[in-house]
Parts: sequence; C-alpha cells; structure tokens
Amino acid sequence: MTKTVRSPLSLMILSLSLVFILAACGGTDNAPAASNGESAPASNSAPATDVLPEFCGDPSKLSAELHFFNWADYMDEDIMAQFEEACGVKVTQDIYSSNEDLIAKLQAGNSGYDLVIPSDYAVQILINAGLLRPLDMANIPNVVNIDPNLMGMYYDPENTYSIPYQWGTTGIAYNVTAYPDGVDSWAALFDPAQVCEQKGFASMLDDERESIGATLKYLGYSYNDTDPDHQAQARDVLLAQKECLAGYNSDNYSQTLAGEEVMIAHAWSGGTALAHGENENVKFVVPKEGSAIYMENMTIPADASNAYTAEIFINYLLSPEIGAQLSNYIYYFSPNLASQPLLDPTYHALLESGGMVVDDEIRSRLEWIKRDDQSIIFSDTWTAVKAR
Amino acid sequence: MAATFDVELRTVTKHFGSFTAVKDVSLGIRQGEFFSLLGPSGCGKTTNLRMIAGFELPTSGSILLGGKDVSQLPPFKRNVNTVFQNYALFPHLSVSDNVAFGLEMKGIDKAEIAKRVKETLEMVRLPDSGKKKPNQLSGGQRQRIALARAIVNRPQVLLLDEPLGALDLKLRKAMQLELKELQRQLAITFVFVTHDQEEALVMSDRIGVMDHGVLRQVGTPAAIYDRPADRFVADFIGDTNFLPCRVVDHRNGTAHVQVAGLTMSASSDQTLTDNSSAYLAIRPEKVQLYGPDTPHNPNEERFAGVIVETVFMGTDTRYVVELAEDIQIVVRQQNRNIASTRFALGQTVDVGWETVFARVLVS
Amino acid sequence: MTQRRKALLAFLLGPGAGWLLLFFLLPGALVIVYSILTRKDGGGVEWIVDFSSYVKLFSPTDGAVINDFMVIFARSLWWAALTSFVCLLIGYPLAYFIALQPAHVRSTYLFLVLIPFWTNFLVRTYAWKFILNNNGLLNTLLQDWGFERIAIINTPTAVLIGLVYGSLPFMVLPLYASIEKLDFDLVEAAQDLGANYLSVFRRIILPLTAPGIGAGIVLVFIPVTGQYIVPTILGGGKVAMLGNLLAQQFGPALNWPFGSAISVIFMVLLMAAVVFYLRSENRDGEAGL
Amino acid sequence: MNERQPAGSDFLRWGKRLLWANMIFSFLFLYLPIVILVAFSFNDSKLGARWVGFTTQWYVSMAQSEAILTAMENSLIVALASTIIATILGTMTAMAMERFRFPFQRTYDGILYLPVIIPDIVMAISLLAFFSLLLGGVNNLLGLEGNAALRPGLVTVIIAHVAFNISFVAIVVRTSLGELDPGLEEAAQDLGANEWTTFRRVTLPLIMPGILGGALLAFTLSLDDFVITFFTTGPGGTTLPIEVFGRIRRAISPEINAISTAMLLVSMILVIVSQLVQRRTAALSSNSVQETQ
Repeated sequence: MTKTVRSPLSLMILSLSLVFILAACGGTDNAPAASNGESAPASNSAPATDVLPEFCGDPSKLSAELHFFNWADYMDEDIMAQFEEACGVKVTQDIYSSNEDLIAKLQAGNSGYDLVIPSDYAVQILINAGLLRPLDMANIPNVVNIDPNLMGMYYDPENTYSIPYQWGTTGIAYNVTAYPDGVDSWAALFDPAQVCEQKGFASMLDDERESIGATLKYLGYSYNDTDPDHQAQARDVLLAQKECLAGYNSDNYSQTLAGEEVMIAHAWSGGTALAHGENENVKFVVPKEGSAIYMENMTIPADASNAYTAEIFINYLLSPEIGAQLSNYIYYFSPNLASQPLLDPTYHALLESGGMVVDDEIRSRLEWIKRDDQSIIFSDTWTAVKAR
Repeated sequence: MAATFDVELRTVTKHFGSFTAVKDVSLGIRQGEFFSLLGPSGCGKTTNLRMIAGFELPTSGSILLGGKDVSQLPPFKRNVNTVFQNYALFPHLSVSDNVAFGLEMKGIDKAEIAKRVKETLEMVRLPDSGKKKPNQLSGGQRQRIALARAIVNRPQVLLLDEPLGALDLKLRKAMQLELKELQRQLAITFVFVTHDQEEALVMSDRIGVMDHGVLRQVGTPAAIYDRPADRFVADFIGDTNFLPCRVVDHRNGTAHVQVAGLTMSASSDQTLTDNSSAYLAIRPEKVQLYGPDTPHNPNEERFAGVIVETVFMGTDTRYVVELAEDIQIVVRQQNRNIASTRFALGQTVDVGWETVFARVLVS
Repeated sequence: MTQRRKALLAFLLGPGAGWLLLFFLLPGALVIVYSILTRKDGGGVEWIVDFSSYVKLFSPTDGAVINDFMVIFARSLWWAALTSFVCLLIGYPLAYFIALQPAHVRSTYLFLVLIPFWTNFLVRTYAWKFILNNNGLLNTLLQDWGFERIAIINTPTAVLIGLVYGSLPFMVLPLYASIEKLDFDLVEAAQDLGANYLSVFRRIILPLTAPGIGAGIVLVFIPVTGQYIVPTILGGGKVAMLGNLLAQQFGPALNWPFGSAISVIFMVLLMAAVVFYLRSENRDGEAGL
Repeated sequence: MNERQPAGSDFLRWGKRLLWANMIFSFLFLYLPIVILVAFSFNDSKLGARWVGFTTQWYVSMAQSEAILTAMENSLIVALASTIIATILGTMTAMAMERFRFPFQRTYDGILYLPVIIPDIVMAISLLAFFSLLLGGVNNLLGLEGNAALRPGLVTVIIAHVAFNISFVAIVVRTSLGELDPGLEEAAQDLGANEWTTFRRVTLPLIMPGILGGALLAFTLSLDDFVITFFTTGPGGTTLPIEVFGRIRRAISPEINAISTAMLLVSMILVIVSQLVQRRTAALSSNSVQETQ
C-alpha cells in the first residue's frame, strides 16, 4: 500500500518537469532550425523558390526566421503573418518599453535580434557605441517613399544606419470642456495660477528629458539646455507646479485623458490621438514657445545574424500598401509619403480634428531631444523634483 | 574474540565540541541480558545508547555488535532497534504502517509483513489499533506501539531510551513487569537507559552506573546495591549514611577507621592509605537499634547514641541517632513490633551493624 | 562526520550553492565592481576606477538642506515601516482566524489569500486605480449615494493601499505558519494562572508567534523599499522611492556606476538588518532550549 | 472538527466577531480589484475607462494574437520549470542547513537571504552582463556563429528565476524542517531506512506543506517577474509581464484584463489539480485524517 502513495505525485512531477524542460529547450533552441533553413526558405508556408514575389529578394539569402525587437503595440501582427506567407520568413517579435532597456540589451551583446526600433537620440548612442550595422540601401529600394524632410536627421545625417519608422511630437493635450478657448502656451501647465485652476486634474510626462525640457522651453531656453542655473530655475518651476498636479504619467495618459481623470496633460501626439479617438473633447496643441519632436527608426544591430532578411523586411514595410496598413493600425505619424493616398480617410480626419497635424510652421518650433556628456544633469534635476 | 558479547564498547569516548559526553567507556553486554544504563540526566547514558544505535559516532574507541565492529556504520545498517523516549511514531502513518515500516525496509513480502504486524500488535495487546493514527492513541498505547515497531524486526539488540518516563506511576509499574516478561519471551538483548534507580533494580540482570561520562560500576542489582564501588554509586542508588572518618589500618579488604573518636571496622574494595580521610558508608536499613540491655551479636559492632528524630513511614520508621557531636546516623527499622515497643525521641540506644555492610569509600 | 555524511552534505548543498555562486554571487559581484568604475555616456561603464559615485551619494545636493538621495532613502524606509505595520494589523487577525479553522478548510483559505497574486502585479495595481480614480468606482458610488467625491488617487493614502495590497500575503503566510503551531494549551494555562485575555495575548501568544512576525516583516519591508510601480501608478509618481531612483539610474540616466553604488549601500543597510534579525532569532532559539 | 479555542466567554465571542469582520474585510480588500479587472475584461470600450457594454471581443482578439498566446505559454513554462528546479534545490539546501553543521554555515545563511533583499533591477543588470559574458565566451570557445550561436532565451530566464527562488524555497522549507522532530528521522534509520528512504517516507511527507508553500511562493514570484525576465530573455522569449508592461505604455486595454483573467483561470486550474492530486495521494496513504485530542 505504501508503494502507491508515492507514485502519482512523483510521476506527475517527473513528467511535468520532463515536458517543460523539453519545451524550454524547444522554445529557445531554434538555432539549428534557423541555420538549416538558411539555404532555402521554410517550405510549408512558402511557395516554391522560383515563384517567390520579387519583394522577397534573393531566396538563397533569406533566413527562416527574423528576430524583431519592437515597442509594444507598434506593429500590426497581420503584417508579420503576411510577410511569412509571402516569403516564408517567420518574424518573431519581442517587446521593450524604453530606449534605455534596448540600449542595455544591445550593449551587453549577443542579443540575437535582427531588427530594432530605437528613437532618435538612442540611434545616436548606438551608432557611437558601434552597435548598429550600416544598411545596404540596394536591398531597400522603397526608401524613396520616405518624406525627404524626415531624412538626414542630426543623429544619422546620411541615413547610413537608420530609416524612419514612425514619428510624433510632444505638446499639451487638453479637454475642451475645461478649456473652451483652447490652450496655446506652456503657461497653462507651468504658471502656478493657471495650473492650480485644474488642481488634481493636470499631469506631466514622467520623463526627465520631456518634462524638464518643456519647462526649459517655457522659460525661454532650449529643450536640451544643461546650464546649471537654467536647470535650477526649471527645477523650482516644476516644484512649484507639483502640488497642483495629479501626477506624472507617461504610461496610460491617453486613458486618463479619455476618462477625464485629467483635463490637461503634457503628452505625446501618438497617445493623444488614441485618447481623441475615444473622447473627442481631448485635443492636442504644440505650444507657441516650441516643443519636441521624436522619431522611431528601423535599424539593424551590428551583430545581427539575419541582416539581409531584416533589410528585405524593412523594404516590405516601406511599400505604400504595407505602410498604409501599419498607419491605419497604430495611428502615429508615418514618414511614408507614398502610403498617404492609401490611408483610411478617418486617419486624417482624426489627426485634423485632434489638432495633431504638423505643418511647416509648427515644425519650425520643434526641437530634437539630444544627448551628450552634460545631459546627466537632467537626471539630478529630476531626482530633486521627485525627492522633495 | 567470537561473540562472547552481544554488545561491546571498547574504550569509547565521545566529545561534543569541548564537552566530553562519554569518557573511555568499556563494557560488554551478554546475549539475552537485560542491561540497564543508570545515571542522572547528562551523565552520558543516552549518548552511549545513541552510539550503539548509530546516531552518534564515537570520537575514539570502537563499538561491536555480535563481535563485529560497527563503529562507522550508519543506523540503518545495524541490527538494533530503538524505543524512543518520546516514541517518535510517524504521525502521518497509521499504527500498522508504523509497525510495518522496519519490515518493509528489509523487503519482506506483504503477506508476511501483515502477519507479523498482527502478531506483534497482539503481543503488545493492541490488536485493534492498526488503522488508527498515532495521535488517536493514549500515552500508554503509544508506548506499546513504539515497542511493537521495534520488536517486530527481531533485532539482535533492543535499545530503550527511558521508554517509561512519560507514563504515570501505576502504568509505569505495570509496564516494567510487562517489559521484563516480553524480554524473557523474546530472549533479545535489552539495553535500557533510565535515571530511575528503582526501575533499574527491578528490571535488570545487570546495571551500569554512569556519572559525568564515566562508567562507575557494572554489576548485578544486588552487587551494586550492597557493594557500591564508590561514593557516587552508593549515594545515587538507595539511601546511605556517610560518616566522615580517618583510616587507621587496612588489610585484606578489611579496614579500621576512626569516626569522631569511635573506632569502627568496615570492608573496602578501594585502595586505602593509612591516616587518610575517607567515608564510612552504611545503608539505613542495615543498621539495627537496640535497647540498653539487648545481648550482643558477635558479628556486629555497637555504638551508643541518642535518638534526635523519628518519622513514621508506614512500613518502617526512620530514626536519626546522634553518636557523637556532629555525627548522626539514619536508621530504618521495620515496624514489626507493636507501636509501644518502638523507640522514643531522646531515648538512649545502641546502634549496631554487621561489619560486612559497612564500606570505606575514599571517593 | 563520516565520509558518507560528508558526501551527503556535498550532494545536498552542492547544486544549490553552485547555482547561487554561478548565477547570483558572481553576477552580484559585478555590481560592486561597477560601483567603483566610471560612467560611460550612453550606458555601461568605462573600466577606470572612480569613487565619484559614492562621493555623489553623500554630497549635498543643490538647493536642498538634506541631500536628495538621503531623503529618498529615508522615505523608502518610512513607507516600508508603515506598510509592514498596517499589514501586521490586518494580517495578524486574518492569520489567527485561519489558524482557528478546521484543518481541511485552512488550506482553502490560504489559497484564497494567494490567488489574487497570480494576476500581474501591474494589472492589479491598475485595477486599484480604476477603483480610486476621481471618476472611479468609489467616487461614482459615493456620488450615486449623494456624497461628495473624495480625492484619494495620487495621494499617500492611495500609495499605502497599493503597497499593503501588494504585500499582505507575504505577511499572512509566515504569520499563519507560526500561529498554526501555537500550543493552545498554553493559553489555557495562562488563563488558569489568572491572566486576562489581553495579557494572555501580550505575554503568551505574541512572544510565541514572534518568529512569524519577524519573518513577515522581513518579507514585507524589504520588497517595499524597492517598490516603484505603486508610487508611480497610484501616487502619480510625485515622490520617488528607492526603486524609482534605481530604475532612473539604470534607465534614463544611464548612470550604471551610480545606480550600482546606491544598490551597494542599500544592500549593506538591509543585510545589516537581516543579520541583526537572524542573530536575535538565534538567541531566542538558544534561550528556548 | 477540531475548532481549537480557549475557554469561552463574552469577551471571546466579541473577539471572534472581530476576527470574522477582519476576515471579511480582508477578502473584500483582496478580491475587489480582481472582480474589477475580470468585469472590465468584458467591457466594450477600447480604453476601458467607463462601462460601455458587454463584449467578449477582447477574449477573441487575445485568442487570435500569436504574441499574447506565445507570451502566456512562455510565462507558464518559465514559472513551472523554475518552480520545480528551485523547489528541489531549495529543499536540498534547507536539508543541508537544518540537518548538518559545516564550516561557514552562518555566512552561507546570510548569503541565502541576499536574493531576497537584492533590488530586482540590480540583479537584472548584473545577470544581463554576466550572461552576455558567459554565452559570448562559450560561443567563442565552440566557434558558434550566426544563428547557431547560443543566445539568451527562456533557458537563461529559468536559470535567473531559479537563482532567486532557491532562497525563498529554502527559507520556507527550513521553517518546516525546524519544526519537525529529528527523532522521527532517527527512528526511520533505526528501522533500517537509509537516508534516501528516510527522506522519501518520513521527512518528505511531513514537510510537504512547507515544500508546497515554498513552491507556491516561487511560482507566484516567477509568474509576476518583469525586470529580471526582461534583461535575461532573448528572441522569442517574451513573457506575459513583458507583454503587459509594454502594452500598458499606451493604455491598459481590456485585452490586458482579458489576459489577466485567463492567466488567473490557468493558475487556479493548476492549483486545483495539484490539490486534488495531493488529496488523492493523502487518501491513498491513509484512511481519512482525523484529529482528536
């Protein structure tokens, strides 16, 4: 009788652990499969080699898998499935939630990713650290579809390493029921008298570069000013503002805006578009003092194993149809001019009514967030704001 | 060196850090013997038992079971079983499973196990308790199950670590007899650890008295009682009068000593030195009280004294007699006579004893 | 010890110790090394020895009476202490209640305590935000019943609710473990000796369950000091705790040496507390023998 | 029934009521957010700030998202594998700590507490650096390149989770072992059981509650870990907390509530199954457990 005591439990544990050890190995040990498939695309989903569409490039150079490291909700999963269908390349996507996380992983090396989407300043850091690989533009003919005005930015003047993916602006999101006459200045957030009219219903981005940068703009300085006196001024403005804030929020501000938990918020255009789609009272403005622009870019890590396939996939994303499909899914600003005519009509209407459209005049007031050796002062200022 | 002894300890010493629990103990226990290790708590008797069982390893010396050196063997490779002080019954197993445990370990087939478990439960007179859990039993029942769990294995030696300590007096008395009877039936060597001298005297074939890790004396209950080897043994077992004395002379195991000016004769096994100080030990019940004009017994020495205390104790009466200043002796007299003939407080009496019962002990 | 015992010890201790050495101590030692290296702009470290991170940690900060970092340290410790206290206040009677139940329902209660913790912490914390928001469940109900709505979100109260919520089972489980093995005969013995309920609790039950209280406090206090999600979501991110400071240094600031230095000091502090706790526990144990 | 209780009185009844009230309050407190998130997983609003209407579309879109399904699968693999390994190693460690004396034991005791007190982010960063060194070294040594090279992934995540979970399990199991009468183990050895049989037949069944407690704690911690997982994982190794953390950057969508509800269900089923198995085992090992006295 005692023999039977042990067996069910120990058998269960034994079999469970076996299953999961096997599964765990299967989950990561895809390297052999991938290397086998390097000479020929995976057979089951892909058509025969000779009939692959032209955009799939040279089938003999395609890998079976592509490891894509991206922001969350920043890619239509259907597009990855369509690409697999057409070219036989399985795109696996993993997600990160800050540039710094991405930088840390690439810096450690051997990350295994073939395609990553860093923001502007992060591209610069990665280039300087030698962590990106020059793109072979011969494989990316669709780059001509990109708005020339968005090419050649400071962080990669020749677009050697990066091609724009999506972009946006920073500004103020407000609720027209609280601001019937609209908002046009940072003073609405930084003048204590004005912000305290919305005491407990105003929020700032929880981002040291954005919030201090906006304050610096309000004070008439550059978004990137590292002068200690100017930083001290900005700190005092932020501390004075703090008691009237609901808080600092750079995560679900679109939700608090739509739910009217806050009536005015320091926000990014992308999230505000989302909020406006849900609650049309939420509008966006780039303040007259000026604000910041950001751009996410497609880049290939220096140690990527499947660079060619990544370039083919970049080219695929830049085609007018796929570009439009992407914009219709994520509702950010697309740099893809060729896709504009194919966009969902509501896309433009939404950006229009939400006040998110960027014309040349607005564009002239926007500044890139840049990072250099002095930028560390932003962290100290931010610590002071949060500590006190 | 064939198996003259079932259990043999050869110059066994055990240190725990800087503490010496057992010091240079040598001991042989014969097959089928009921042997008790007796001593106050902390004397090393339990450590000795645990070394025989294999729970502790001797720091030096060796332990032999049936003539085979087992000093370094783990407990499960020794053919001994233990009845633990707190019984150590497995709370998650039923009574039968507890009793069957050791047999299962030997890989005996199930039918045989069932049979022997049943037999053994009957032997300890708890035939219907098999399905119960240990915590459903009373203390005495648990004690029997612990015993059953050990004897069912027919070990070469059964070790018992104060197994009766947790039982009430009446139950303990009954169990003492039962244990003794069981041992006779099974003819297994029992090594029994106890601090209760009476228990040891009642049950044992031989007793080993321990103190501070040292084995003081080994012998039959009568030998230990009547001829204690040293002052500790005399003191620990039974009551004893210790009269401080000076050795006058000694020869062939007989000595003359001076106790406060009185010269007394006594026997001794110890090495004595003339003119050294020692104690004369005499058990209260060996001392006889006499009225002033009782005839003299030639084997006895007699001394005059005054009764300074009497306590009636039922079967006997305890008197304290002052022989000289600061020299008092306790005397126990059986109450065979009617009350009127008993001695009274303040009465002058003679005390006398046979010299063989008086022992000179140096230490 | 015999060879056999030694081999057994090596078998038992070896795999765990090897694992910890290779995948915890060795990497952990890197943090100590990082803390005395030079910051590399853009993340990571330059392999040049530099103690400036420690200097910075203890230097006065501009425009403040007390160094900002020390304020954050002190705040974290204060919040951790407050959370432990409230968890103890709710958790002790809960654990006591569970321990009084019949054996077969006790494990059900314990699972009920644990089950909420199998949803993502972030999601649970956001659920509290739904409840406490200005237009959230609580205020909607209050308004429906004709009360004023109360501003609770983005206040210290909301943070405390979130912290207590996130830590409660870590208090209840060890408390339950020690109350469950409490010998209730002792309670009767004390009552027999004339102790009233309050003094029975204070003189008998409390001291006997002290190890559980200690373990619970260790398990609640330590993680709370490193918390950064709750203050951000429920407190509006208005005040930083140690966890925020660390996340900032390894994140946006990309100042790995400074982040490492903060961790080193923080861990030395906590380790001292744990050693003190273990010592006192051992002493109790010996006294009990 | 063995309702243990000190002698009754008015005071006691009053105290019992207080205990009941606290219990009800505690469970309301614990389950209110869970009820909210389950309810909102059926809310027909993308941003889910207000109740709009009933829908099951979030479950449909969840079930259709390969990313979410992969993440759920990864989370369960990591949590189960790391729990099993950590429970075994942690129990062995606890046995060694509780039943043996060895040099530097106090120091090792302290080291066991370190993973409990180290902030997540610190352990994460140090493991990131360490695994990159380790895997890089192995790749160089074996000449592995390109897609054949060893990469961080679920295996490295499991290794990292085991590293912090060993301590939690060891601490919990030690408590159980400490309360176990060592005499029972001696009794088993005395009856001829060797060390392994003694463990299997006596120690294990008696400390099983402690081991289960430790395993549950490990499972909970592993399932919820974001920071260490993120920094030790690699391509194809996204777990649910990473997915959720990333998505929350934009909004906490009802889809996330749907995922959470689903995970809650999966975990509960796992526990119920393990409970049932345990009950069945207990029932087999003995006739129903009754306690008297």
